[in-house]
Amino acid sequence: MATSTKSKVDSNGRRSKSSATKSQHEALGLGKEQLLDMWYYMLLARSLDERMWLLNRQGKAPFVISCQGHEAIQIGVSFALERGKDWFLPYYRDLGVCLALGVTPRETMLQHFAKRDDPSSGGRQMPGHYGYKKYKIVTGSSPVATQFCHAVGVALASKLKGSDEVTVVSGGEGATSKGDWHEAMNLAGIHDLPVIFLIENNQYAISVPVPKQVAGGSVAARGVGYGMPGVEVDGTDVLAVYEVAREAARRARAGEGPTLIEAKTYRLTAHSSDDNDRTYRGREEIEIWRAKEPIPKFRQYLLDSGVATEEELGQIKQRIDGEVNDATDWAETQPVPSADDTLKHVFASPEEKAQWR
Amino acid sequence: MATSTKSKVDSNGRRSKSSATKSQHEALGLGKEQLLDMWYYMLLARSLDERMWLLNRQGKAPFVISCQGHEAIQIGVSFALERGKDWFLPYYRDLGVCLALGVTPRETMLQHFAKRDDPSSGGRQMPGHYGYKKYKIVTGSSPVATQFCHAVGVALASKLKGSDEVTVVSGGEGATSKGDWHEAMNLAGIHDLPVIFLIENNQYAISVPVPKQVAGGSVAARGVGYGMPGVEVDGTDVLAVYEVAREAARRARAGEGPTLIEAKTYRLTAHSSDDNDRTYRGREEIEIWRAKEPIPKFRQYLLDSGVATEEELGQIKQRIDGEVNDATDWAETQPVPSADDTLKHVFASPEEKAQWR
Amino acid sequence: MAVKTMIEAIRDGLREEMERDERVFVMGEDVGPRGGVFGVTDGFFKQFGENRVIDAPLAESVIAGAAIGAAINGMRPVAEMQFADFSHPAMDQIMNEAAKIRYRSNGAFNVPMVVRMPYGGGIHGALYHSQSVEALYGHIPGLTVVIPSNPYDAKGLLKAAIRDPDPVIFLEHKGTYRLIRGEVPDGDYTVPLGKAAVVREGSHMTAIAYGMMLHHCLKAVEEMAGEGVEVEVVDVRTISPLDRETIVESVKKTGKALVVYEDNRSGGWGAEISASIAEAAIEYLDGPILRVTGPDVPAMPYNHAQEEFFMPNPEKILHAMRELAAY
Amino acid sequence: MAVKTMIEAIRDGLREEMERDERVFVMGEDVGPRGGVFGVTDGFFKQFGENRVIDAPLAESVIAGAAIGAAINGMRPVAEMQFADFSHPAMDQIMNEAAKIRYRSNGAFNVPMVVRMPYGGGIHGALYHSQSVEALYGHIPGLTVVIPSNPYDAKGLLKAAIRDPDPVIFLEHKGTYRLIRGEVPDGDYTVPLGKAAVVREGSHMTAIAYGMMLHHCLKAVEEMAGEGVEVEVVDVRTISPLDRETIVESVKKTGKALVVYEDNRSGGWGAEISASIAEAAIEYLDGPILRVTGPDVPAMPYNHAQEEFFMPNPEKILHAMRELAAY
Ligand SMILES: Cc1ncc(C[n+]2csc(CCOP(=O)(O)OP(=O)(O)O)c2C)c(N)n1
Ligand SMILES: Cc1ncc(C[n+]2csc(CCOP(=O)(O)OP(=O)(O)O)c2C)c(N)n1
Ligand SMILES: [Mg+2]
Ligand SMILES: [Mg+2]
Repeated sequence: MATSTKSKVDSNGRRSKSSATKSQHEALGLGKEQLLDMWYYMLLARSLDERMWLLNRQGKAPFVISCQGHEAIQIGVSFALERGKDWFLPYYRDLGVCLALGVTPRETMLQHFAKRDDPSSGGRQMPGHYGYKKYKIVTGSSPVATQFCHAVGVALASKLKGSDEVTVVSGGEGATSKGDWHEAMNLAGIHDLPVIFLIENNQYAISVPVPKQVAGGSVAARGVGYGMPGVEVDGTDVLAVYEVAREAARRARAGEGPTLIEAKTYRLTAHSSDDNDRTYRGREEIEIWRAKEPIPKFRQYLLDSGVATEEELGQIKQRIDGEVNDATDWAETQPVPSADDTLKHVFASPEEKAQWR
Repeated sequence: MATSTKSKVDSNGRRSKSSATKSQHEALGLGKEQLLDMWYYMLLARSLDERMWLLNRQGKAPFVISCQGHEAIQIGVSFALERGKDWFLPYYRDLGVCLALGVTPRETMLQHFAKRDDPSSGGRQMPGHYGYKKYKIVTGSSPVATQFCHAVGVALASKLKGSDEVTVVSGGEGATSKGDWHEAMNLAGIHDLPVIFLIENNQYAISVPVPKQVAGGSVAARGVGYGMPGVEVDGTDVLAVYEVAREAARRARAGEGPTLIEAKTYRLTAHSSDDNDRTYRGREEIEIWRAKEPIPKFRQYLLDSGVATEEELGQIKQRIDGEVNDATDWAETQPVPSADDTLKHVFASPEEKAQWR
Repeated sequence: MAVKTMIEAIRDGLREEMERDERVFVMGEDVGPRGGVFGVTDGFFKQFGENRVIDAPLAESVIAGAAIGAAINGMRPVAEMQFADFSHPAMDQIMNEAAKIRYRSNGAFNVPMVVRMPYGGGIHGALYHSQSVEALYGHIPGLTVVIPSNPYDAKGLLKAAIRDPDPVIFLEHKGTYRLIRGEVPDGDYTVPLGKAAVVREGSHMTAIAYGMMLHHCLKAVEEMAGEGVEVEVVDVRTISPLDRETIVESVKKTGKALVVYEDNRSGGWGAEISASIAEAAIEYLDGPILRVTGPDVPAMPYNHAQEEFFMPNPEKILHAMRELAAY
Repeated sequence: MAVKTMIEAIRDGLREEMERDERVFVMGEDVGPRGGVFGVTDGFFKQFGENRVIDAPLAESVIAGAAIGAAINGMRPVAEMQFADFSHPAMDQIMNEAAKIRYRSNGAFNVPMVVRMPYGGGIHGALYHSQSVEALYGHIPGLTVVIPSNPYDAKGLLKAAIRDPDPVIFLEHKGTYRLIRGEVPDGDYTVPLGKAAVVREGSHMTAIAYGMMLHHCLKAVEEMAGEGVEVEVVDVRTISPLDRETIVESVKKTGKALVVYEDNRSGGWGAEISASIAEAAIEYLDGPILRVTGPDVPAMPYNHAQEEFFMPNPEKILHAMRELAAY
C-alpha cells in the first residue's frame, strides 16, 4: 500500500503500546522534568478552562469553548515540536497547545475578557480564536477547516525556503467532512509537505455523532488514500500521543512527508457555553468517558510509576491555582477596546506600507 | 476493513479478468445482440466525435471536447443501467453515455451547432454540457465536480421515496481533487446511498498529470476511507467495465450502498479544441496508448471470439456513417436561437408557476 | 390571533409545510435531535423522523448541492446553513448551480429548494457569526432572496418560498428571532415573493430598510414625527428580484430617500436601491440619497464598543433623517 | 517604448517581479509546462523551475488557501484562478480568510498575495467562462480589487499588487488579452492602487467604466464628439477601495453621469458608483444617473445571438449617451 513504503508507522491505525519491559516514559526517553512539565501544562489548561466557565456563569464573559478532554492530545503533540521554530495552526479547542507553546495565563484571560491588549485579536474575535505571531501560532477563524489549507501553504513555503520547520494543523473530526480538509490533504500528499494533520476526534460535532459524520467511521483510514500514514492513537494518553507525534515530526523534518493523526477522546463539556448537550447525549455516556479522561489518568501514571509524589503534584497544583487567580484578577482590570479603533487594520497603514518590503 | 463486510468486490482494486474457460462475454451472460449493440454505440460515439472535430476545423463550430479513448468506459457502464429508470449525471466527455441512454445523433448535432432546438440547453451552453430530462440525464455545468453533490441528492431522494433507482455520476480524475467530490463521497457513505461514483481516469487534467493531481496515485484506494468499495478497472475493456458497473448497480439497488469505480484509460485528443497538448506530453506516449485503445480492442475481440464477421461490422459502420451524415446535414439547417429569448427561463414563467405543484 | 416571536413563526411555517407536503424535508447541521442551534427545528426530529429531518455532516457545499439533486428528483428540500457566515463554501453550488440550472437547461430542469440562513449582528457573534450576505446572493439572477422583518411575513414568506418552483435564499436576522413579536394567524396563508410593503405612510421622506434595520428605522421615525417630519417607511421584504416600483413610487411622493442597511457600505444591497432611485426618480429628489450602513471593515468585532460602533441604530438613523429633513 | 498586448504586458510584469524577488511564485492549474490556458505564464516553467511555477491540483479552495499560508510564512504568492467563474469554491478562503486576517488579528498577521482571474465575456465562453465577479469581491473590505483596461496599467498595477502587503484580486478581461494593445515601457514602474484615471476630458457628461467596457465607451464617445457632445471618461482601474473623489469631481463638472458595466445589472459594481454619486453630487446633476449593463439573466449564453444580446457594446452605450445628452 502506498504508505508502507514511506513510513514505519502502521498506517491502518491501532498502535500497540510501547514495550512492556520499560515503563512507557522510559521507552520514550522522557525524564521526570519533562513529565512534570507535561503535567503542569495539562493541569494549567484544565484549570484555566474551568475558570473560564465560572466567569461565564458569573456573566463576566459571554462565551466559552472548551479544551476539557483534549489536554493529553494537545500537550502530547506540543512536546513533540520545537518551540519558536515549528508552526501551529490550532482550532478553538487548542488552549493546551497555546499554553505549551508559550502563551501565558494572563494573555489567555485577556482574550477571554476581550480586552484591548489581547494579543490574539485585541478583543475582536471570540474566545478560542487563537493566533500569536511571536509563538508562530497562526490566527484562526470560525469557519471550520479553512486552517488545513493555510497549513499546507505554510509548509509549502518552508519547503520552498529550504527550511526544516514542521507545521501542525489541528481540527475536530467534524472538520474532516469539509472539502478544505480533503483539498489540503491531497496537496500535502502530492508535494510530500512537512505538515502534520492532527484530528482531535471527540465523538461529536456539536450534536452530530461520528456515525453521521465520518463515512466508514475512521479518519485515520483515510490517510492511505492520500499516500500518507494514517495513525490512530488514544487521545487520553499523553505519552501515546507524544510518541506518534514525535515520529510524525521526525518524518516531516526528514522530508518524508505528511502524517495524519487521529487522536480519539471525548468532549467532556457541552460544545460551548451556547450549547445544551442534554438534547442529544445521555449522562451515562459522559460518565463512561469521565472514567477514562486524561487528567486523572496521567496523574495516576505519575504516581504509579514513581515519577512524582502526591506532595510534588500538590505543589504544582498550588502554583497553577495562583497563576489562574493572578491572570483572572489582572486581566479583569485591563482596559477594553476603544470604539475609535474599529476602523483600524483593514489594510496596512501608510506607515506599515512605507516599511513593507 | 470497513468495505469487506459490505461487498464482494475486492476493494483494493485490480480485478482479475473473468475465468479463462468461458469467453469473457459468455461468463457475463452477454449474447451477440448485446455485444453488437455495445459496439454500435462505441463506434457511433467515436464517429460523431470525429465529425465534430472536422466541423470545428471547418469553422462551423467554435468548440469541441472529446470522448475519444473513453468509449469503453461509457458504454460499459451505460449497459449496466436500466434505461429510463436510473439517473446519470455525466460530465463533458460522456457523449457515449448520452447516446447509449437514448440521445440521438441529430440531438447531439443540434447541441454541437448550438441550435435553437438543442434539447440540452437551446444553444445556451457549450457543447459537451449534456442534460436530457426525458432520459434522466441531469444538466451539467462547467465547474468541475459540482455534479457529485447533485448525484448524492438525487440518490438521497430515491432513498426517501423508497424507489430502487440507481444514480451514476461521472467525472475525471482531476475532479477528485475538488472538495465537492469528498463531501459527496462522505455523505453517500454515511447514508449508504444508491449511487455509483465513476471516475474516468485519462491520466491528465488538461496538462496536469496524475502524479501532480492525485496524492498516492490511486483514486480507487480512497474508497475504503469512505467505507465503500473502491474498484479499479481497465477502462479500455468494455466488458471489464460492464462487469464492475453491473456489480455496483446490483449493490446500489439492493441497498448495499455506494461504489467508487476508477476506470483507467487515456485521453486520445487534446483536452479540447482550445488546447495544444504538445506543450505538455510527448507523441510517443500517445502512440503507446493508441495501441491499447478501446475501439480496435473490442473490434478484435468481436472477431476473435467469433461473435461477428468483418462483413457484419462493416454493415454497422455503414449505418453509423449514414446517421452521422444525416445528423450533420439536418442539424446544420436548423434554426439558431433568437436574441428575443435571452431573457427567458431565469425564473418560472407565470404559466409555469400556475401549473406548479 | 396569537402573538409569536420570529422564531416561532418560522418554526410554525416550516412545520405546517412539512405536514402539508411530504416531499418537504430539512437538512443541515444539528437540525435533528438538537433542533438547530437556534431551535427553529425544535421537536421536528420527533415529529417527522430522521428521514425528513437530516443531520448533515459538516459540509455546506454538499448540503446545498445535495438539496439541488433532491429537488431535481422530486423533493422539496429546505436546507439550513447554520450561520450565513458559513455559506461561502456553498456559494459555488448556490450561485453557479442552483441559480443557473433553469436557465442553462433552457427551462428543462428547475430547482425548488429553499436555503435558510440566520444572518446579521449585534449579538456578540463577532466576525463570523454576524455577517450580512444579501448583497452577495441578491446579485445573482435566478435566486430569489427574502428577508422578513416580522413574524407574520416570516411565516407567509417561508411558505411561499417552499412552494416556489425556483431556489429561494431565506435570510433570518438573528437579532429579530426572539426580540420581534407580532400577531400570526394559525394555519395556512402565504405572503407573495417579490413585493415590498409600505409599513408606514409619510409625506416628507422615504426610509427604505429590511430585517432588523426596519425596526431601528421605525424607532427613529417616531422621533421624527415628534419633530414634525413624517417619514414613509418601505420594508423591502424581497431583496431580489427587487420591487423597484413600490420604492420609486414612494420616493416620487416624498422627494427624499434614506437607505438603511447593516451590511458593509460599499456594494451593499442599498447601493442598488439607491442607484435604482437615481435612475428613475431623479427629478423628484430634493436632496441626496443618503445611506446609513455598517462601515467598510471586514466584519463586526466581538467586543461591545466596536460592535456598537459597527451596528447602525436608531440614533445614527435619526441623525441622518434630521440631516436629510434639513436639506 | 514597445507596443504590447495586454497579455504580454501582464506576462512581463509577472516575470519581472519574479526576477526581482525570489519570494514571488505562481500557483494554479496548468500554469506550468502548459504556460496557463491563456499563456500568461508561457515560458515561466523553463525559466523559474517547478518550485516557483507550481501546477496545482484541480482545487481552487486550497490554491487560495495555500497561497494565504505561504504568504503568512514569508512568500509572495501569485495564485491563478483559471477563470473567474471557477473562483466561487475559493470565496470562503478569499472573503472570510484572506480579507479578514489582518483585521481579525488586530494587525499581527497580513496576507501579501495576489489572485489573478481572467473574467468577462463576448468570447463564446458561455455561462461559465464569461462571468464578471468584481461586484462580489469588491463588496468585501480587506480586499483590493483591480481591473486594468490597457497594457500600461496592467503591468504597473500588477507590480503594485504583488508589492502590496495585503491581498489583491487582479481581474483581467479575456476580451482585452490580445485585442487591446498599447505602449509599455521596458523595465520597472508601478501604477498606484486605489486611483481612478480620467482618460478623456469632456464637459457635457461623464462616462464611468473599466476593463473591456472602457474601450466600448471610448468608441461611443468619438461618435458623440461628432455630434457635438464632449464626454469625459473615467477609467475606474481600482474597483475597491473605490476612488470616489475622481468620479464625483468629474460628475460635478459635467452634471451628467453614465455608468457602464458588463456584469448583471442588479447589484453590479456600477450600482455603488451610482449610489456614491447620488450621495455626494446630487445638486450638480442635470439628469438621471443612467446605467448600461448586462441584463439580469444568470449568465451569458454560448450562441452568438444571445451572447450579443447580453453584452453591452458601443451602440448600446451610444444610445444611452444620446438619451442623457438630450435630457
Ligand atoms: C464552515 C462552518 N460550518 C459550521 C460551523 C458551526 N460549527 C462550529 S463548531 C462545529 C462543530 C465542529 O465539530 P468538530 O470539527 O468535531 O470539532 P469539535 O467542536 O467537536 O472539537 C460547527 C458545526 C462553523 N463554525 N463553520
Ligand atoms: C472548478 C473548475 N476549475 C477549473 C476548471 C477548468 N477545467 C476544465 S476541465 C479541467 C480538467 C479536468 O480534468 P479531469 O477531471 O481529469 O477530466 P478530463 O478532462 O481529463 O476528462 C479544468 C482544469 C473548471 N471547469 N472548473
Ligand atoms: Mg468533534
Ligand atoms: Mg483526466
